[in-house]
Amino acid sequence: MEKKLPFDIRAVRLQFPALDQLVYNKPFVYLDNAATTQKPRVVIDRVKAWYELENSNIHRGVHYLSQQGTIAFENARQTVANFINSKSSREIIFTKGTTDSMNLLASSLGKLLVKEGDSVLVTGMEHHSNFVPWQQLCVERKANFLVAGITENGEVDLDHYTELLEKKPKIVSIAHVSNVLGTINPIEEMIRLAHVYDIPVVIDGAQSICNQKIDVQALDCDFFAFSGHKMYAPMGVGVLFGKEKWLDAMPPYQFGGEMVNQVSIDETSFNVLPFKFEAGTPNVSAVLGLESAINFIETIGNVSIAAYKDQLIQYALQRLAEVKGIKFIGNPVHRASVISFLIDEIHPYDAGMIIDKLGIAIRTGHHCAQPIMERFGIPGTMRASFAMYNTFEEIDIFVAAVKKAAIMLS
Amino acid sequence: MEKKLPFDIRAVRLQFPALDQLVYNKPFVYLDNAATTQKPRVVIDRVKAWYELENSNIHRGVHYLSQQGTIAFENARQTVANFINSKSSREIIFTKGTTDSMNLLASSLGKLLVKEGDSVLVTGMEHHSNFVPWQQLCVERKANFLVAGITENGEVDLDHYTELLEKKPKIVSIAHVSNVLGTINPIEEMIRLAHVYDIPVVIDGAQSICNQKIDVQALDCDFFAFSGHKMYAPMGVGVLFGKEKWLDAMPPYQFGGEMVNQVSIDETSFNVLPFKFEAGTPNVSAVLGLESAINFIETIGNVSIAAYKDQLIQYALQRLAEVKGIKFIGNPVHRASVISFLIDEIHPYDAGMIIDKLGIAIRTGHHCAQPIMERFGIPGTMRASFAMYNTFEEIDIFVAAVKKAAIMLS
Amino acid sequence: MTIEQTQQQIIGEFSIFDDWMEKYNYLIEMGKDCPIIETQYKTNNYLINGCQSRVWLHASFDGNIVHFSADSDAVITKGIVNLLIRVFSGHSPEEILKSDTTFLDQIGLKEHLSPTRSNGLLSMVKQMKLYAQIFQLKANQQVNE
Amino acid sequence: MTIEQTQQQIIGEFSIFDDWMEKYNYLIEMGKDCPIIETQYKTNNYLINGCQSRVWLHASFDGNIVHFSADSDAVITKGIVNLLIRVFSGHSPEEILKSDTTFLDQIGLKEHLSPTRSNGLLSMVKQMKLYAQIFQLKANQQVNE
Ligand SMILES: Cc1ncc(COP(=O)(O)O)c(C=O)c1O
Ligand SMILES: Cc1ncc(COP(=O)(O)O)c(C=O)c1O
Repeated sequence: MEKKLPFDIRAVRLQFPALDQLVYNKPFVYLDNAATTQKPRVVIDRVKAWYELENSNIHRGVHYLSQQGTIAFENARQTVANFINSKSSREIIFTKGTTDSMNLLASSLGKLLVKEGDSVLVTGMEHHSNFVPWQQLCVERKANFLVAGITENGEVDLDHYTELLEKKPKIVSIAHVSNVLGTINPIEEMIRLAHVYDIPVVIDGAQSICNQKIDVQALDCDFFAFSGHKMYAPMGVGVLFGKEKWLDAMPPYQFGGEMVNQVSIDETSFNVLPFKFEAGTPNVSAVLGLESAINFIETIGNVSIAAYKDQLIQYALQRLAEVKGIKFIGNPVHRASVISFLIDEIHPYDAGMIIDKLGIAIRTGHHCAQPIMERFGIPGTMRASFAMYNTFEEIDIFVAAVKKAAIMLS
Repeated sequence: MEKKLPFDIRAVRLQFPALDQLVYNKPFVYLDNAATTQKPRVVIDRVKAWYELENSNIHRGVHYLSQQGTIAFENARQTVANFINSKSSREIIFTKGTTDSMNLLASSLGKLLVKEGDSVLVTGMEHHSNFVPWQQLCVERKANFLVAGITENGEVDLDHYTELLEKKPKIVSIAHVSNVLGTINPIEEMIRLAHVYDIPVVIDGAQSICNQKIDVQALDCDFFAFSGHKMYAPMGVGVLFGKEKWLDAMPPYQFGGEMVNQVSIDETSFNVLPFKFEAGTPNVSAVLGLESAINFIETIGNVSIAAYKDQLIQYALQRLAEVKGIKFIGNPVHRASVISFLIDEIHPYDAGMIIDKLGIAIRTGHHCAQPIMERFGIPGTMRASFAMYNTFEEIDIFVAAVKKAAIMLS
Repeated sequence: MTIEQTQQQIIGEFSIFDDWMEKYNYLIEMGKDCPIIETQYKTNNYLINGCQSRVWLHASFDGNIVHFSADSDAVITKGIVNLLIRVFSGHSPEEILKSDTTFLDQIGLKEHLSPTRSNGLLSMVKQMKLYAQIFQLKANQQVNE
Repeated sequence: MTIEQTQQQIIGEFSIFDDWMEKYNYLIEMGKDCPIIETQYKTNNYLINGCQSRVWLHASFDGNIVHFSADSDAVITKGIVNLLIRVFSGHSPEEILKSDTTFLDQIGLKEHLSPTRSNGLLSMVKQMKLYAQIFQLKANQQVNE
């Protein structure tokens, strides 16, 4: 298996301590990257260094560590702003993760825009985190929950989407990349179509953030949400980008701590952006880890990573096609590093257990996206998903395991 | 300065790497523990080990690391349940922190109980995180926001509290320990009084959790919230304990991920406790770090730590009393490890800057508790707060610094 | 055969396997073989929802003996379902209530009964015990009447 | 004296201090000395809210020259306020707009102008520039009329 590689994979792998272990006495193969990625040494060290030397509660503290921590935290915010090319770090809100970001929006943007009889539009391939918050908002407000259909190939039915836009929903919220099908949605086009009616568009970028360069100004999306832990950063931090005009108009989501300006028994006024949306002691260690992850990604290069992952995906698709009875769920024209499949009548849980015993981590089940399971009339899928550190050899091991499971189970 | 110490302080200090550094070329003295505590080696190592070997997304994964991670995570939940003596780990919800816990309650318990014309009762010494969420809930619902008065000594005016209870508020939410005054509120009594009217009581335990042994069954509180980072654990994790009957009755707060059971376009059903309240990928590393912190605390012993901290407080009060013009804000009979004070007309920010330059971290300002500042007619205080690793020598250094600042500024 | 004896028998059967593959092959065979529930009971009423695989369980009681039948959509799960039925079905509520599932530990399948698996098996065992309890109550009531 | 000259003068004054204590003592002296705002302007209208200390700022313009006066409730902050007034007050809008505050770096007080300090000083500097801009606009309009 020799291919021209855009960077030194072996060197990159060495940066990820978790990859270098045996599972059931077999070399560990990690293909559950859409669930969470492993962390490079620099990220782990950054978190450690914070707790060993720098730890303090930031903002409002006059003492040295608190000042230094505040500066580091706000620098990290700027790093995130640059990473996705947002105009200002005021547009960057730190949250717990994508789910937290989406709930913030459903609550706060929902309060601002959605009234009885209005509607909200999502697609049929959303992760529950970008589906249920909007659905429940609609239930609460007696609004209509519109769901754009999905084609047999696993792409958004753009005709249906356009049709639903004519109902002038107050908010559109769509996944950039499906965590089940791997589909890269044509969000530039979808945003443009929604903006014809001046509808704000929320992008769930959980799966796209480490698959391609994101430029929120070029996309012209109104909001963009992602999780640190899916882009080589620590758990417990996510980002919500929002255009300043929206964030300014929106009411706060949670109350307490830094987000407060003046409090008296009778009334309370709130802080400016971005603090208005950050209640409570922030997870500084995770934010600094996220900054390290961004630097790590940028050192290798977004474009190189995307190119390499594309090679992996093409190779995996080609090798998996050898498996008798395999059926890919979703055959999108543009696919990011996720492949879902089934083999004949084999239950994905059965196959998953056997593949696990061979030291390989894939995910089985509905991947928190039951509507798309319903769409395809299946209980779940097997899903392999790739990161910058995966190799062609690992795909070979994985395909051999799939074949073995298929034989055992049929 | 020789006192009989309940444990080996020098040995304990060695466990905290952040304490062993110079700030402005002076030995670092950390007295900002009410804002956040430093972390012992075992906690830092636990987080590191997670990312180096164990990292994966838990729940629902069939593969080895995901299974092991899930077991570790649920064991940690049981550790927390035991730590505060709750009946079942189903009553333990992991949140981002106390602020997140309080916002969850104000939203979810608020939806369940508070209607137009109802009322909610807090005290005048609450942190904004246990004040503003309830205040804003009342604004939204057109409910009455009742605030129990504070005496000149900095204790809750129990007569006023009892009087307000007669208005039958739907919820009572009170701090166990004031983060400004250090007051330990008589919450057993306050809970008992509220329960006469069957009113559920929420306890903000952010400042008490590492000051004394908490037994939620003995207290009979309905909810108890705290933050990991204030009890030697990592940032980014908090706990909300709730009696099962309440948590069962309450609607979910955030939607998505593990908290969902079945989703279709038309409706969604939710998972059982505790998962119902945990949307999105949890911060596993911080939860495991919290477990390590609990084990660390229990090895030294809650009672020993409390006894030692009480010695520190008594010594600090006695030494500070030497400072000419000093005025303690709050003179509660029962005080946890927090002291707030002012010196004559000196602005706390001025003093704080000078004390900082001497390598000592204290906090100045309103400590996110403006209502109590208003009560005492002051813009802010200087606040020193103590942890198990502080020493009598540090208090001497601190008092010398306060004296120096007082001289420079008067 | 008592519950204990059946368990020992199963432990014996599994003792000849050298590795997990042989064990799983055996489970798969057992899972494939048997239609162990009547179709009329393979409905939502009898469904135990695991997130990963689903289990249907039906129980009947003739006054002395409990009969279980069950099924699963995943074949390895069904293999274990089959073992559980073989062990517990055909015994009195008392016997069922005082026995446990440690035989699964001994044959190295304990992990499948972990609460983290969400394959329906743990809930199935709980449900079987619950049935036994209800039937015991019923039987006692009849005796007392 | 030009703005640049005043800044150089202040740098000279501070160059004789050996350590932060002497510097702070000097700031404290400067902070104590001067009643630098008329009480009629020490109201919420002129308040710049820092979370830690508060600053009041008033500006007037005689067509050529901007006059600033200011105060703070914290004495060290007030010392720095005093420096800023000494530097910027009494100059034309043009001069104020093209100058900067790097002299504070050079005397080792840069940190006080950090956005993390929330002492009102950074906002004060911004506000002074804003006044200068507005006055410049006014002056230009009058010329054009
Ligand atoms: C597309 C998509 N959206 C949202 C989420 C939720 O992310 P998190 O669990 O980090 O909140 C995920 C993660 O599984 C995802 O893949
Ligand atoms: C009494 C009290 N309640 C709530 C909080 C808020 O905690 P967190 O910032 O961890 O959410 C604090 C912390 O400052 C506190 O002292």
